[in-house]
Amino acid sequence: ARPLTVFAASSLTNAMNEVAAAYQKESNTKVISSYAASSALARQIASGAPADIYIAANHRWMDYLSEQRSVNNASIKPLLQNSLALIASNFTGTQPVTLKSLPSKLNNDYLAIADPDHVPAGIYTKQALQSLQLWESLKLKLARGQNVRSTLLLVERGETPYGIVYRTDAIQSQHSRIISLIPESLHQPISYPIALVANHQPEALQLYNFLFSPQARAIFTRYGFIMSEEIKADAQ
Amino acid sequence: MLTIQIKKQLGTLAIETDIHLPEQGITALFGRSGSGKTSLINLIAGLLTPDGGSITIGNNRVFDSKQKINRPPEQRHIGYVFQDARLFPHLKVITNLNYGNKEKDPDQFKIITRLLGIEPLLQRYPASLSGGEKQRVAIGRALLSNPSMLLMDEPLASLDTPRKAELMPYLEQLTTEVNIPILYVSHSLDEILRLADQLILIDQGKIIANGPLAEVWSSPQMTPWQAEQDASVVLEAKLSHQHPDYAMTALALDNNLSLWTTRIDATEKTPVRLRIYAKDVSLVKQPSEQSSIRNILSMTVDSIEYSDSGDTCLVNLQAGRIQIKSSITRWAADELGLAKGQTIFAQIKGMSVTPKDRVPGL
Amino acid sequence: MLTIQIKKQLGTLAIETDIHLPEQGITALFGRSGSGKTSLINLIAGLLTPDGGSITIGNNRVFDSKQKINRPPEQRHIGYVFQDARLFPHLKVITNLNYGNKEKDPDQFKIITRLLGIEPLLQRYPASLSGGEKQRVAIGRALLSNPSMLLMDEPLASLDTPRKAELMPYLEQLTTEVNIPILYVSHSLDEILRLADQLILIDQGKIIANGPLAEVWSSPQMTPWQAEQDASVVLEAKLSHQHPDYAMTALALDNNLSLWTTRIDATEKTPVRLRIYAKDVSLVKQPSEQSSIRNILSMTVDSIEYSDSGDTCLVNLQAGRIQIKSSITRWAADELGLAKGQTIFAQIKGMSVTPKDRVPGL
Amino acid sequence: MLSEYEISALLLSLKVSGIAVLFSLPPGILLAWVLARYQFPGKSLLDSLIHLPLVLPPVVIGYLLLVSMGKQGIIGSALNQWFGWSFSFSWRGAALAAAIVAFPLLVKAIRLSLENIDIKYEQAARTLGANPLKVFFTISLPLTTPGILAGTVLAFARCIGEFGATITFVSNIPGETRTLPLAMFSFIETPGAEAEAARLCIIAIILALTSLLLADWLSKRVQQRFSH
Amino acid sequence: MLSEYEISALLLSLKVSGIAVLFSLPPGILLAWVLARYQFPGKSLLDSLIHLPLVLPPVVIGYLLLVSMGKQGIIGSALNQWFGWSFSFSWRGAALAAAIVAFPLLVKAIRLSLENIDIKYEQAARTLGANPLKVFFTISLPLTTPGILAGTVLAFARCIGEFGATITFVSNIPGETRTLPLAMFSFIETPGAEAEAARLCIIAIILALTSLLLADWLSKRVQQRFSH
Ligand SMILES: Nc1ncnc2c1ncn2[C@@H]1O[C@H](COP(=O)(O)OP(=O)(O)OP(=O)(O)O)[C@@H](O)[C@H]1O
Ligand SMILES: Nc1ncnc2c1ncn2[C@@H]1O[C@H](COP(=O)(O)OP(=O)(O)OP(=O)(O)O)[C@@H](O)[C@H]1O
Ligand code: MOO
Ligand SMILES: [Mg+2]
Ligand SMILES: [Mg+2]
Repeated sequence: ARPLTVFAASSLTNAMNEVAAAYQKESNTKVISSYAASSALARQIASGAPADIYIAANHRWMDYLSEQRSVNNASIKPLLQNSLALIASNFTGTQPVTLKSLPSKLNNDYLAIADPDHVPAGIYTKQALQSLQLWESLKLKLARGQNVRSTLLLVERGETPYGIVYRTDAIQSQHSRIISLIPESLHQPISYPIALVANHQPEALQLYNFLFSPQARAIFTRYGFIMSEEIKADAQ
Repeated sequence: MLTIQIKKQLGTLAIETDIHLPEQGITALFGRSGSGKTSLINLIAGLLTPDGGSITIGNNRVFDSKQKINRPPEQRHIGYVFQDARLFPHLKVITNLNYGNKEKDPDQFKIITRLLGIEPLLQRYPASLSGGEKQRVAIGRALLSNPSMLLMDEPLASLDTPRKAELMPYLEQLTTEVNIPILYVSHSLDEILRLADQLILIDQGKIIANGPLAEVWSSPQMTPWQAEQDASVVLEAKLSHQHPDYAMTALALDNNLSLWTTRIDATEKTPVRLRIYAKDVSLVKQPSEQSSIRNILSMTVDSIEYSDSGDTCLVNLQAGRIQIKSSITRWAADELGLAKGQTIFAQIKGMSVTPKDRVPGL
Repeated sequence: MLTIQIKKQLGTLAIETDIHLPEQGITALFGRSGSGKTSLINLIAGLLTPDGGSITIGNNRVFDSKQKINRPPEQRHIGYVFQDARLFPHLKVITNLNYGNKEKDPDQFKIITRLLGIEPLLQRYPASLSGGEKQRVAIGRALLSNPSMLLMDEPLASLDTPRKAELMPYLEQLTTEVNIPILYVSHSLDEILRLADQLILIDQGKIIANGPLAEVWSSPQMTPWQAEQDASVVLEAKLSHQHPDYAMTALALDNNLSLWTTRIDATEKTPVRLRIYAKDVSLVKQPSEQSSIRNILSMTVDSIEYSDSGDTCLVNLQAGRIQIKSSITRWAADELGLAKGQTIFAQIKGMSVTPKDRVPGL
Repeated sequence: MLSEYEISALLLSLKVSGIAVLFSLPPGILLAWVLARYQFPGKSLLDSLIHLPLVLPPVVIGYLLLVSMGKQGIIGSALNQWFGWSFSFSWRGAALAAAIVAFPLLVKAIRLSLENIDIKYEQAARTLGANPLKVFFTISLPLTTPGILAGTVLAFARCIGEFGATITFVSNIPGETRTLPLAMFSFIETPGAEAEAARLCIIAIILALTSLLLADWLSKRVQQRFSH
Repeated sequence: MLSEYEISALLLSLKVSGIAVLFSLPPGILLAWVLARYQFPGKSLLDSLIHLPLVLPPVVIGYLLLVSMGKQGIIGSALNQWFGWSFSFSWRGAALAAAIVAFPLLVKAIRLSLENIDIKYEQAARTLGANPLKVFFTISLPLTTPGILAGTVLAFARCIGEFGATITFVSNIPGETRTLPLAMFSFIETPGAEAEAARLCIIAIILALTSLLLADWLSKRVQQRFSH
């Protein structure tokens, strides 16, 4: 049979690689992962891709697949959560900024965010800015990245002094620094839903469960993700 | 029979022909530069499509605008030697030669390459050949494709004199050996005279004269082509007998007149063609007793044409149905007191003779 | 003075020359197809680079391998008429003509286009021109660039006879009018004889003869080129006087011998060149009293060369330092009982004459 | 020197690009010839169609491929039913995507060469009894060799660099569809993996460079033959 | 008929692609000429460099552009200091990205044409006293017109389709850098927005098609002139 295949949003690349390696070691089952935009992966699964597990970066594409009955509806669960961070480029001076003072600090510069039209991170960013009544004043000063990585890159290269990206990416960035985390109350929860693909191999269930195990959790946490159960636990 | 009955407009030039050619022998196509010679043979070869009309080669109707027949070039079995050689640059000479050669007769290949002096070139690529070398290979290539008709567009123009002289007899033989008609474009009257049986004169796309060479040669349409110094007559004769001691042959003209020429190896009665230049004919009232000139004919002065400048004149002489011309100075004409009807001796110093045994029509 | 002292290896052909040409007049370059004529003029024009040696045009050293001089073609002021016309396909004829024309003298333009018969073509594009039309435009283009030397690679090969005859006198004039040397590649001995002052014979890349035309003409290197029927002598003479009544001119040869020719419009003492074909010379023991032949010279038989077949012979005749040849049949020779030392009358029926007043060297 | 991961991506890129170009050549040459030599109604349309993959962003091409050639696609399902061919999520799909993206370059280069061959050679061949097919194979095709080589390298290089259409059509599956650019993408997506991405970048460059030099050398050899 | 959003993207695409091709032409023709006519050490290297943008995935090119031509990039900061030029987040940056991606196509098409022009015309021009520069402008360049047109369309089409390098280098700013492909991408990434994406797709196709037909027509006119 073909190896177990995980289709995962590309922002999960290194965390997922490590988790897969750990699982492989433990269960002696080969796991391969395909990383691409959640949208591309969803369309591929809809057209019959040989995937067993799908991890999306937001609910829109998971909903799309569940409508198409391409995933096992019962298996849809939030796996991870993330939060947003305001970051500054290492090229930017160290004068104090906050989200609220951003519009006045930008002058002729842009604020890098993921594209609010379709990239999940961008959609959450937009919600947060709207909650803070900053959207209208910043709308025309946005450099929209095609994904979180290219948004981060704009900040790292000093093209924009500031940017808003996932905390997970911000933590690992060598060329930018986190100014502040954006309160999760300002936007819908950022969750990465997981599902078993409709025609998954039987062994996939085991991997699915492993992804929720403490061993996997340790890895995900190391990369800055928050396990969904923790959040729920915290809330309780 | 080869019938070419076509129209074609090319820019400002309108080509319009209605000609029939014998299915044997060489037909020369002659005309000014730009008169449409190349265009005409392109039409025959199928490289240009006529606007209307028909072309028939033997029994093979290759083009007919009414019946919507238009055979592609490769089905016309026409060999074409182009004005530019058009050797395939990526193929060696030997491969070029064999491109259209389906039978691959090694003897024929040897004969043709030797004759054209291209044996040492076989392994070379066309780019390194000189202009003349290229043209020789192109002639060989067309010959080796065993065509049922050959079109040649000034094939000798880029050859040097010895090669030309060498190739000539082969081209002459060509029609006797292979029974195919050749349409031969040339600017050289000498070449035409040696090779052609038929002559087509083309001017501005129209055929202005067409027929056996001797006929067209003496037609008024030909006059502009013959410079005064090249004025000549073409006569048809038959081989009469050989000289017992010397390598000379007597030729019988129409009316018991006879001329000596250097020996022709042919049987009696073989038809031959003579060209006698007016400048080779001198006139005397009384022939010398001992002269190196073998041919001295008693003739009657028919007319005297003075040149435009009036310094020289062309004397038309007659003996029975035979006419020749003599070109002399006015001074000599005055001294001889030439007048129409006068009898005088014509000394013919030289002539060119071509055996015409192959020509059925003449 | 034009000095060409170069070496160049081209495939198997090694070109090696060491020649000096006068800086005026026409020099013909003559040799077999593939002997390296085109390559040699390409070397002079700067389109090929010699392996070593030097080329000097006038005072202008355009190439010197030791001094590392190698002027690009555009700085050599050399006009080049190519074997293929090489008209620029995207430019109209008129623009082609003016491409190298810096002075834009409208008179010169008119004269040259009229002469070449290309006035009606000015607004056309080269692709629609016939082979001859193209070549005429190419000649015009080179002339209009006012070069200080002209290279012509078989420029007349694709022209028809009337155009050739029309162009000839102009090319003849060219050297008197513009004071530039012309190097002229041709396969036609007639052309060379009419045009050239100097003759270079090239064989397999080597210059085998080089010098004034008359000299090279009678050199043994020339023999293979002159078919028996074309055997001729070239004589230098001076204009003696004009005939009072007829348009005839007397020419004085070296030793009081004199010949009549059709009138030449030139002053006394003008040097002229004569070509007398052996086939135009007939021999008589006693001249006719009244003959159309104007030139009858008493000469001595110097030697008799029988042809390979033995059917004809070439009689070398002498009168003082003047030598002429007569080609007659063996039969006639036997009848005349020709022997060395015998006195006989040579009747010269025709000759070609070129005024040579422009040639300093001759 | 190269990691297993790199070797696998390199070999896959070679296979995918090689097969893509190889299979594009016959239809590419044919189309180039038809476009260069014949006039027919709809010629401009055909020409435009061939250029399409150039105009559309590769991601769109990948999407269209997924829709049409995927398992559920109109063409894809037919091909699968009739011939048992499947492009879905296999290196064959990657080759298809690469071939489609590179096709306009291939055709254009060959067509340009063909248009510059003087038809006088083709005419001469026909008078020697060769039908258009023989003329094509013995005259036009060999004379176009430099153009075909140029087109091949151009297309090969484009195939090596193809990313958007591939990842959208056949996903990013290690060993099957993860070619050099997709591997590069995976590293770029990983913070701090710039060095690994750069290594892959250099491998791709060397690969393309080698093929370029090879084609150059071949082309020179061919042209030298024409002129000796 | 077209929404404001579509018109803005269309006009921007036209501007960006037009400027990109226009500015690429002079260096492209020059490089093609040098590569076609001269032999020099490092020629293969130069040739390879020109091909590079073809081999690398556009996203990587965008990344490299950002590193070198961005505000803090080595070249970018110098240009900004000395000339006040800035490519960051402006349509100029989009044009630069498009130009670089399309450059190899432009050069290759022109070079192929130049290589097929018989040097005998250039030789003839030189014997008529024209220096290499005059020869280039009066003979080689006009004779290459069909090739230049072909290269221009090819490059223009490629520019119209350019996505990865643009979005990485200058991001996706409406009215400034959101060209047709970037607009298209947003829709494709949104579930259920396929129809909008298709509309943009068709606009891009029509744009490229029009330029193609225009070039075809121009090319025919030029070649007709040569043969009348
Ligand atoms: N496609 C065309 N469009 C316009 N005019 C043309 C075209 N093809 C040929 N011509 C014209 O037709 C005439 C005949 O050309 P052609 O080549 O047949 O002449 P030719 O008799 O072979 O001349 P030459 O002896 O110089 O080779 C020329 O004046 C030429 O300009
Ligand atoms: N690049 C080359 N490589 C090898 N051989 C060459 C090259 N160029 C010319 N040759 C050879 O040099 C010889 C001379 O060629 P060239 O064109 O100079 O002759 P030509 O005297 O002009 O002949 P023609 O009278 O036929 O035009 C030919 O045999 C040709 O094959
Ligand atoms: O990993 Mo994503 O789908 O580009 O946010
Ligand atoms: Mg012609
Ligand atoms: Mg030559």
